[in-house]
Amino acid sequence: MEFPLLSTILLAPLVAAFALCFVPKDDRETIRRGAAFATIFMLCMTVYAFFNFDTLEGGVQFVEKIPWVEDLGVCYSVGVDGISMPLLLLVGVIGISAVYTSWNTEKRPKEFFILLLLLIAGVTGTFIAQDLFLFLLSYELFVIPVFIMVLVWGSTKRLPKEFVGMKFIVFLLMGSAFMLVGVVMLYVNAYPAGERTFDFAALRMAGEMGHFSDSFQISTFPLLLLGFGSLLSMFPFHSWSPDGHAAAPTAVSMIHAGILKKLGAYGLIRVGVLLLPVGAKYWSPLIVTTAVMGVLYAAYIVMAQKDLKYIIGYSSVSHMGYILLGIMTLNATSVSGAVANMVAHGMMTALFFSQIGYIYERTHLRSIPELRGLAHYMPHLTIGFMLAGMTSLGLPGLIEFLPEFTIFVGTFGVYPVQALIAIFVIVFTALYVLRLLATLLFGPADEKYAEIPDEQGASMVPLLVLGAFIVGFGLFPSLLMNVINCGIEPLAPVFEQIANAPTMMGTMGGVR
Amino acid sequence: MIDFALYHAWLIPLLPALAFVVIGLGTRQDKKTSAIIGITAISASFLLSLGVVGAVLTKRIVMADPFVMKTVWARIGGMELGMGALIDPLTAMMLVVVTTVALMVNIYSVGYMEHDSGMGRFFAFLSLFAASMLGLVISVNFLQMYIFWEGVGLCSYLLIGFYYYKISAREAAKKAFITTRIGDFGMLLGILLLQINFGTLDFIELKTLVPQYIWVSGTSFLTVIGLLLFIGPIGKSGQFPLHVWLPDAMEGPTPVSALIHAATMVVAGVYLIGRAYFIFAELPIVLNVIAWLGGFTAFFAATIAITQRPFKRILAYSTISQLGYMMLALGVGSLSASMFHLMTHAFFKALMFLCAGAVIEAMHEEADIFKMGGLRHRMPVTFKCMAIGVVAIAGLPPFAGFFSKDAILAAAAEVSFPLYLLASVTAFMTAFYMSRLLFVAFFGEVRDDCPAQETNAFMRWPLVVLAVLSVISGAWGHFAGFSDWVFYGVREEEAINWTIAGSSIVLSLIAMWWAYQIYVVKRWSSFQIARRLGVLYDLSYHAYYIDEIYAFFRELTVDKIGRLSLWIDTHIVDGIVHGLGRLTKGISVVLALPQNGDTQQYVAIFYTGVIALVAYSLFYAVKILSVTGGAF
Amino acid sequence: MMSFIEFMQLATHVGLHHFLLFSAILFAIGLFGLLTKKGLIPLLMCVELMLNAVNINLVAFNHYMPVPDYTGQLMAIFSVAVAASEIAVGVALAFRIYRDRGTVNVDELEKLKG
Amino acid sequence: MDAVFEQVHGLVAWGLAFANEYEAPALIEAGVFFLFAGLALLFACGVIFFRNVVHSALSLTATFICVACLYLSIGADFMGAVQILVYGGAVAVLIVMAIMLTRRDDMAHSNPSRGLFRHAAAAVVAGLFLLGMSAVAILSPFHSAPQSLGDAAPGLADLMLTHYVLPFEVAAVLLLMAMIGALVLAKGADER
Amino acid sequence: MMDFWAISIEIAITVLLLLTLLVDLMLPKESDRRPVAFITVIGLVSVFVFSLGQYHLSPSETFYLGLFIADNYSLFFKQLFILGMIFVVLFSLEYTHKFIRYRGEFYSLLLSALLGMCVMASANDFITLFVGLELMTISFYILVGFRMDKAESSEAAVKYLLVGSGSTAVMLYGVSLIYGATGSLDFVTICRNIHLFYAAGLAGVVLIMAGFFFKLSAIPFHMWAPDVYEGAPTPITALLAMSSKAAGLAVFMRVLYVAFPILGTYWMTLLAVISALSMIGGNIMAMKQKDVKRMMAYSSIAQAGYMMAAMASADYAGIKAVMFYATLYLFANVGAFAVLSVVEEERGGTTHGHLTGLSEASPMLAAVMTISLVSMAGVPPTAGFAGKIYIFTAAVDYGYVWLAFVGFIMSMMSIYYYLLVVRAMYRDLEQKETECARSIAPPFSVRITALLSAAATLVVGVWPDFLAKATNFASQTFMR
Repeated sequence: MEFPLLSTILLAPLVAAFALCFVPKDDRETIRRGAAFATIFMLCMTVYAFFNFDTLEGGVQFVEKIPWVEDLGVCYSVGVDGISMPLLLLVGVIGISAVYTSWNTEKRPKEFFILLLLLIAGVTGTFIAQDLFLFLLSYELFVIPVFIMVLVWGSTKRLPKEFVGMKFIVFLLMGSAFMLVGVVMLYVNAYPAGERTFDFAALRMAGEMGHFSDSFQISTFPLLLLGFGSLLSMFPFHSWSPDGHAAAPTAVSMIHAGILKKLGAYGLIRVGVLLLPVGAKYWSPLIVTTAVMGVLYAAYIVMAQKDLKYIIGYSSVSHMGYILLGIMTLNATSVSGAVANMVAHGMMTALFFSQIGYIYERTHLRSIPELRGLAHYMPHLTIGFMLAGMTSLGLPGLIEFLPEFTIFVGTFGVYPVQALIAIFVIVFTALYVLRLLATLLFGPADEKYAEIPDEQGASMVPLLVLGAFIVGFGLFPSLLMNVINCGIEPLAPVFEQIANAPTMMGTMGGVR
Repeated sequence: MIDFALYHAWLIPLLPALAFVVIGLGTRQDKKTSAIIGITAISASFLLSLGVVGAVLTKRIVMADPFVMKTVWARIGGMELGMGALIDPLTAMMLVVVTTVALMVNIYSVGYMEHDSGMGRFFAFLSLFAASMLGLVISVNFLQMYIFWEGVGLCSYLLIGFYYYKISAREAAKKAFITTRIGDFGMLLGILLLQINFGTLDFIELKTLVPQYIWVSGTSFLTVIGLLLFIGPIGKSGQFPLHVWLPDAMEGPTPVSALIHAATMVVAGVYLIGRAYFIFAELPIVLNVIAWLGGFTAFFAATIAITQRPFKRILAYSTISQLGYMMLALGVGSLSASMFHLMTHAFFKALMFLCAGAVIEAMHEEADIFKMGGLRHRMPVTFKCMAIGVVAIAGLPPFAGFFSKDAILAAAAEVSFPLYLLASVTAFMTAFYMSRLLFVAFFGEVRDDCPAQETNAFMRWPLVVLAVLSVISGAWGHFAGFSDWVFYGVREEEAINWTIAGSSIVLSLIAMWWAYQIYVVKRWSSFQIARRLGVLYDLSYHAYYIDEIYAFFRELTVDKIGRLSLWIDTHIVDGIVHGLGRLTKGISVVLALPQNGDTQQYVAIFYTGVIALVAYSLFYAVKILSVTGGAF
Repeated sequence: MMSFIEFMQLATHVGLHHFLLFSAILFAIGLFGLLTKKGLIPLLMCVELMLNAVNINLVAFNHYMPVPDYTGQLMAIFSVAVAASEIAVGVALAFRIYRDRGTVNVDELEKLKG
Repeated sequence: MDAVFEQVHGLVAWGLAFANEYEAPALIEAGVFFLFAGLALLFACGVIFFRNVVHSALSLTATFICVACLYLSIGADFMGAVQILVYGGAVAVLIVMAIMLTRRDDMAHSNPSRGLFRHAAAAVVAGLFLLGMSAVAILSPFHSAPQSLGDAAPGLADLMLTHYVLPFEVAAVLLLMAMIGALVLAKGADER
Repeated sequence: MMDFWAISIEIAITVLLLLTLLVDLMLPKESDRRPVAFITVIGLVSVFVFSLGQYHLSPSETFYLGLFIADNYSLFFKQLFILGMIFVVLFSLEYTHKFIRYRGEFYSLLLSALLGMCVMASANDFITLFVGLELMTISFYILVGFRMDKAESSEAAVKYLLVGSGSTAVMLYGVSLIYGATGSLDFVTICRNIHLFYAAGLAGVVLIMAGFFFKLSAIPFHMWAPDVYEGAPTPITALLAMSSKAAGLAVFMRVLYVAFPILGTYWMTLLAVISALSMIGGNIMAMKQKDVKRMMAYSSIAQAGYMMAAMASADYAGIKAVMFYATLYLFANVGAFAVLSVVEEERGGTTHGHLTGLSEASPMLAAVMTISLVSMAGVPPTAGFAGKIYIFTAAVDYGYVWLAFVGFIMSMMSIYYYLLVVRAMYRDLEQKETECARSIAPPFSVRITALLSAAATLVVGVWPDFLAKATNFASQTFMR
C-alpha cells in the first residue's frame, strides 16, 4: 500500500487540534506555533501532491479506500482528481495564511486555533472525499467552528455578531436541508436496497445506467442547487454572505470566502452536474440568468458600500456568480474556467481579507472614508491590496484572468446575452476595485496611521504565500490548467450526452 | 548577432521584465542601482531590436510571411493558448520605436527623477511597462496581445498615479484604467467571438481562416467582431468618446507622458488594428467607421487643444488628434501611412513631451504656458528641440511629420474628399496650436520670477537624439522605402503628391504665421478673440464638458443604481430573510400559547387529538365497510 | 329508518352493545369531570371513573367472547391494581401540594408554562 | 291522529309479543342492567355535580358498587368482588382520607368547578368522544353470545400464575414502589 | 415452560432494587447514601456486561408461551436503558446529594422505572406491556415530584399524573376494543385476526397509538412534556427524554409491527402525519424557549417526530434507524443533561442566563454541551447526522419524500435554538456578567460521563459502522 498522503493531509489539522487541547491555555506561543506547524505541513504535503499529480494519467489519484459503514455502502474513500486537486492546494494555501493572519490573536488563542484547525480539516475532507457520505460529513463540519468563532472573535458592525452568526448558520443549513433531501433521493434511487452505495463513481455509474430518470433529475436538481447554491452565495440566496464576512474574524472570512463558497461550487459540479446532468441542463437557463443577475447586482451594491469587508463580501458574491455561470453553462470550456476561477478567486479573496484583517486588527477601522492614504506608511500592505485588487479585476498575468476568460469563451456562444452582461461587469469590477484602492491606499497621508507598523515577519506570510501562488499561476497557468484539464476531460462525454437535452426553454439550438 | 536577435526576440520583452522583478524585489531602495538595471535592460532590448530589424532586412522577412516562434502558454477546456514572437517588418519597426523612445526616456528619467525618493519604483514600473509594450508588439495572437494590452494599461495606471499622494494623480490613474477598461470590454468581446467562431486566436491561422470564412458566410458577422475589436483601440488610443482619460493622464511624471501617453502605449490601439488588418481590410463598414471616427477625433481634439493652457494638456490633445490621424489612415486603407505616422509621431511627440518635462521642471511645476515666456533665452537647447518638434508636427518639409502626414492626406484624398478636408483643417489647426504653444512659452520677454535654467545632461541628450530622429526619420523612412516593407495587400504608391503636399505646407505656414501674429506680434488680442467666440470658446476650453456629462451619467447609472441595489439588498432581500426569521419566531410564540400551564387544558387537547384519531379510524372503518359491504 | 318498536326491541335485548355504550357514557362523564373540576381529589375520582369504564368494557367483552377466556378480566384486574397505585400516588401528591401551597386546586398550578 | 294511533297500537303489540317471546330471566336481566347502569350513571354525575366533595366521594363509592353489581349480573363474580374491595373499599377510603387531610373550613363548597366556557368545551370533547365510541360500538359487528363460565376465580388464578406470572410479579413491584413513592411524597420536605 | 434465563435481566434489576432498599434501610440516617448510588452503578454495570452475553443467533427465547420475548431487539433496548441509567446516576451524584432528600428511595425508584422499561421492551402481549408501562410511568410520576424544595417539582408531577392517567385510560380503552375485536391480548394471536378491520379494531389501534404518542410526547399529545421536563429534577428530565421515550418507542414498534402489521397502511399514514406535526411544532415552539430544560422538552418532541418518521416506513431499515437514533439521542441527552445538572447545581437554574459564560467557566462543559446539541440537530460530524441519514433514507425509500423534506428542513431549522444555547455559553460577557466567568470544576463523575457521551457522539458520527451493525443485528432478528 502506498503512503496515505491524503489521509495524512486530512489528519494533520485534526491531530494538531487534538494536541492543542492539552496545551495550557496561556501558552500562546506554543499554540500558534503548533497550528502553524500543522498548516505548513499540510501545505507542503498538498504542494507535493499537486506536483506529483500525474496529469497524463488523469482520473482519481492518491486513492485510499477502506470500507466504513457497510450497511449504508459508505467507504472511507479519499482521492483527488483534476478538479479537487487544485482546490486541495487552495485549502493548503489559505490554511496557512489564515493561521498567520490570526497570529496575534490575544483572546482565548487556544480555542481559536483549535476551531480554526477543525475548520480547515473539514474543508480538506470535503475536497478529498470520493464518497458522498464522507463529503457531507465534512461539508457541514464548518457549522460549529464558524459559529463560535464569529461569536467570540467576530466583530459587530451593521448587525450584532451574535445575530449574524446565527443567520449565517441557519441560512446555510436551511439550504443544505434541501440538498440533503436531494442526496437521500439520489442515494435511494441509484440502486435497490442492499446494493446501495455513496461512492461517487458508483453513483455516476448508476446515472450512466439510467437509474436516474429524466423527470427525477429535473425534480431533484433544484434541491441540490438550493443547498450548494446558497453556500455558493447564489443570488438571491446570498444574504448570509456579506454579513457573515463582515462579522467574522479575519481567518474565518478568508476561509469562508476562499474555501467555503468553493465548496458549494465544487459540490454543485461533483454532485449536481455530474450525477444529474439532465436536470442541470433543464434548469440551466434560469440559473445562468440568475447568476448573471447576481453578478451585476452585487457589483452594483459594492459601488454603494463603504465597509471594506462588505465590499469584498459583495464582490465575492459577484465573482461567485461568474463561477456559477461557468458551471451551469455546462460545457467543458466553461466548467474548466469555473474550476480554475474557484482557485483564483479563493486566493484573491483570501489575500484581500488577510490585508483587511491586518489593518483592522490594528486600527479597528475598516470603513473606507476612515482609512486613507495607507500607502505612505505601509508599502507591504499596499502591495498586498494592489495585488489582490488587480487580481480581482482580472488583470492578465495574475491568476484570475485566464479562468474568467475561459468562462467567457465557454459561455458566450451558449448564452450570449447573459455573457455580455457578465463581461460588462468587468468594467464595474475595475471601477469599484480602483475606487477602493484609490481611497484606501492613495491620496494625502494621514498622521494617525504613522504609528502603525507595516506588515513584517509573521504577518507577511499570507501576502508572500498567496502572492506567490497568485503571480505564479498567473504567469504559468499551465501548472494549474493541466491539472484541471485532466479533471474536466472525463466530463466531456457527460456534456456531449446532454448537449441536446431539453432545457426549460425547450431544446436549445445552435450550441457549439 | 542578427540570427541571435531574431531567434531570441522573446528576450526583448523579457529583459525589462526581469529588470522589473529585480528592482521590485531587491533594489527598490537604491536609486542608482535601479536606474542602472533599468537602463541596461532596455538598452539590451534596444540592441536586440536593432538586430531584429537587421534580420528582417537581411532575411527579407515580409509582411505576408512573418517569422513566428510560439509556445503553448496554457491549455484549458479545449482551447490552446499560445505565447510567442511574431516578427515581421511592422513588428521590427515597432520594436525599434518602442525601445528607442523607452531608452531615451529611461536616460532622461535619471535626471528628471533624481530628487524623487520613489525613483527605484519608477524604474521598476518603467521596465515593466517596456516589457508589456514589447510583449504586445511581438504578440502572435489576440490573447497575448490582450494580456500585454492590459499589462501596459496597468503600468499606465501605476505611473499616472505615481505621485500617489496627489489626489488628482490618483483620480487620473483611476480614470485612465476604467476608461480603457470599457474599451477592453469591447475588445474582449471581439476576441471571444473570434475564439468561439474560429477556435483560434492566432494571427497566422486567422489570416488563412478569415478569407475562407468570408467566402462562405459573408462579412456581416465579422463586421460585428471588427466593430467590437475596434472598441479596444478607441479606449486605448484615446479616440472619441473614450479619449477623456488621456489629458488627465498628464498627472503622471512627464517622462511617463512622453513614453506611454504619447509615443508608445497609446499607439497600441493603432498597432492592434494594423496587426489585425487582415480582418479589418475586408470589412468596408468597419473601415469607414474607423476612418470617420479617426477623422472626427483628430478634428475634435484639435479644437480643444487650441484653447488649452497647461503645456502638457495641449500636447495631450495633440496626441489624441494625431492618433485620430493614424486611425483615419487605417480607415482609408493605408496601413503604411498610418504606421509611418505612428513612427514619426512617436519620435517628435516624445521629444516634445520631454521638452515639456524639462520646461515644467525648470518652472518648478508650473504648467500654464501663459505663465511662461521667453524661455528660449534660458533654455536654448530645449527650445531648439521643441521648435523641431513643432515644425515636425506641423508638417513642414523636410521634417518627419511632413512625409507621414502627407502620406495620410494623400491616402484620404484618394478615398473620400470630405475626409481629406477634415484632415486638412485639422492639420491647419495643429500647426496653429502647436505654434501657439511654442510662441507663448518660449518667445516674448523673460518674466522676472522665472526660475528656469537649462537642464542637466541626462535630460538634455535624449532631447537631442530625439530631435535628430524627428528631423530625419521622415525623410529616411520615405526614401529608404518604409512602405516597401510595411504595407498590406498590394504595395502602395510612394511618390509624393505635390498638390496635396503643397496645399498642406501652405496651410501650415498660414497657421504658423497667424499664431505668430497673435501671440508674438500681438496684432490681435487673443482674449478678444476668445470673447468673440463666446460659447465656442467655452466649449473648447472645457473640452465640450464631456467629463461633466460622463460624471452625470456615471452618477446616474452607477452610483444611483448602486445605492438603490444596496437598499434593495438590505431592505428587501435581507428583509425577507430576517422577516422569515421573525415570522418563525412569531409562530413559535403563537403555537406555544396553549401551553399556558393549565393541566386540564392539556387534557382537553390530548382528548381532542384522540377524537381526531378516532374520527380517522371511523372514516377508515366506514371506507372498509363500504368496500367490503360489511362482510369480512 | 328503524321504527320505535324495533328500537325498543333492540334496547331491551341486553347485549354487548349495551355495556359498551354504558361504559362509553361513564367514560365521557369521567372525562367531563376531568376537564371541569378544580380540586385535585375530584379529578382523581374522575380518573377512577374513566378507568372503571374501561374495566366494564373489558369484562363485558370477556363475557360475550365466543370462546371461554379470562384474559379480559385479568386485564381488568391489573388495571384495578394500576388504578389503585395511581390514586395512591395522586393522593400523596395532593397532600404535598396542599402543604406546599395551601390549596389542591389544579387551576392554581401555573408556575410552569410557556 | 292515525300515526299516533298506529304507534300506540304497535306498542301494545310489542308488549304482547315481548311477553310471549321472552322468558322472565331475560326480562330480569334487562331490568337489572338498566337499573344498575342507570344508577351508576346517576352517581357518576353526582361525583361531578355535588358541591361537597365528601358527597362526591360517597357518590363515587356508590358508582363503584353499582358497577360491581353489573359485574355480578354478567357472571364476573371475581371482578365484582375485586371492584367492591378495591374500589369501594380501599380507593374510597384513600380518597376520603385525602379529603380529610386537605380539608378546609367550608366543606359546602369544597368541590369547585371551572367556568362556563370550560364546561361547554368539556361537554363538546366528552360528547364527541362518546359519539365516537358509540359509533365504534355500533359499527362493529361483535358476536354477542354470552358465555356462562361459572366461577372465574380458578381460571384467573391459573392464568395469573402461569401465563401472566411475570406481569403479576411486576404488578407487585409496582404496588410496592407506588407505596414507597406515595409515602415519600407525602412526607415531603418537612420531615425533621 | 418458564425460562428464567429470558428474564434474567429483569430479575437482576429487581434484586438490585431490593438491595438498594435494604441498604438504604441499613445505612445510618445521617449517611449521605452514596453507597446506594455506588451499588446501583456497580450493579447496573454488571447487568450491562452480563447482558452483552445474551445476544444470540438462535431463535429468540420466550419466558412463557411467547408472552415475554427476550430477542436481540429487546436486549438492545434494555442495554440502552441500562446504559442511560448508569450515566444518569453517575452524573447526578452531586445533584442528588444537593437537591434530593430521599436519596435511597430515589435510586430504588430509578431502578423500578428501569425494570418497567425492560419489561416493556420484551412485552409481547398487552397485559405485560401495560404493567411494564405503568410501572415505569408511576415511578416517573413519583420521581418527577422528588424535589421537595421546589414547588415546580410537585406541580410537574401532578400535571404528569393527571394527563398521564387520561392517557392510560385511553390506552386501556384501546386495549379493551382490541380485545373485543380479536378476543385476545397476545400480539401474535392478534396479528392473525382479520377482525382488526372492525371499527372496534381500528379505533382500538388509534387509541393505543394515542397512548404511545403521549409517551413519545408527539404533537398533539405533547402538552404535558414541557411543563414536566421543566419542573422535574434534571436527571429525571434526562431519563424522560431518552429512556422513557426509547422504551415507548421500543414497545410501540413491537405493537405496530407484531400485533398490527395487517393494518400497516392504516397506521403508517397516521404516523407520518403525526411525525410531521411533531417535527414542525416541536422545533418551532422550541425557538422561543429561554429555559434549556424546557427547550429540551420541545426538542424531544421533535426528536420523537424524527424517530416516528422512520417508523412510518415499516421495514427493518426503519426499525434500525429508530434504534440507531434512539442510541445516539441517548448519548446526546446524557451530555446535555450532565452539563445542565452541573449548571443547575452551581448556578441554580438552567435558563440561557444561567448558561452564560460557561465557555469560560468550564470550556469542557461548554464543548460537551455544544457537541450534544449539535448532535440533536443532526449536523456532522456528530452522530445525529448519521442518524438522520438512516431515518430519512428509510422514509424516502418508502416513498415519504415529503416527510424527509419536512424532517430535514425542520432539523436544520432546529439548529437555531440549539445555537441559542451555544451562543449563551460562548458570547462575550458584559461588564456586569463577569461573575459568569467564575470557573466551575465539575466533579469527576460528571466529567467522565460528559466526556464519554461526547466522545460516543463524535465516534458514532464519524464511524457509525459499529452501531449500525449492532442495530442491524438487533432489528433483523426482530423482524425474523
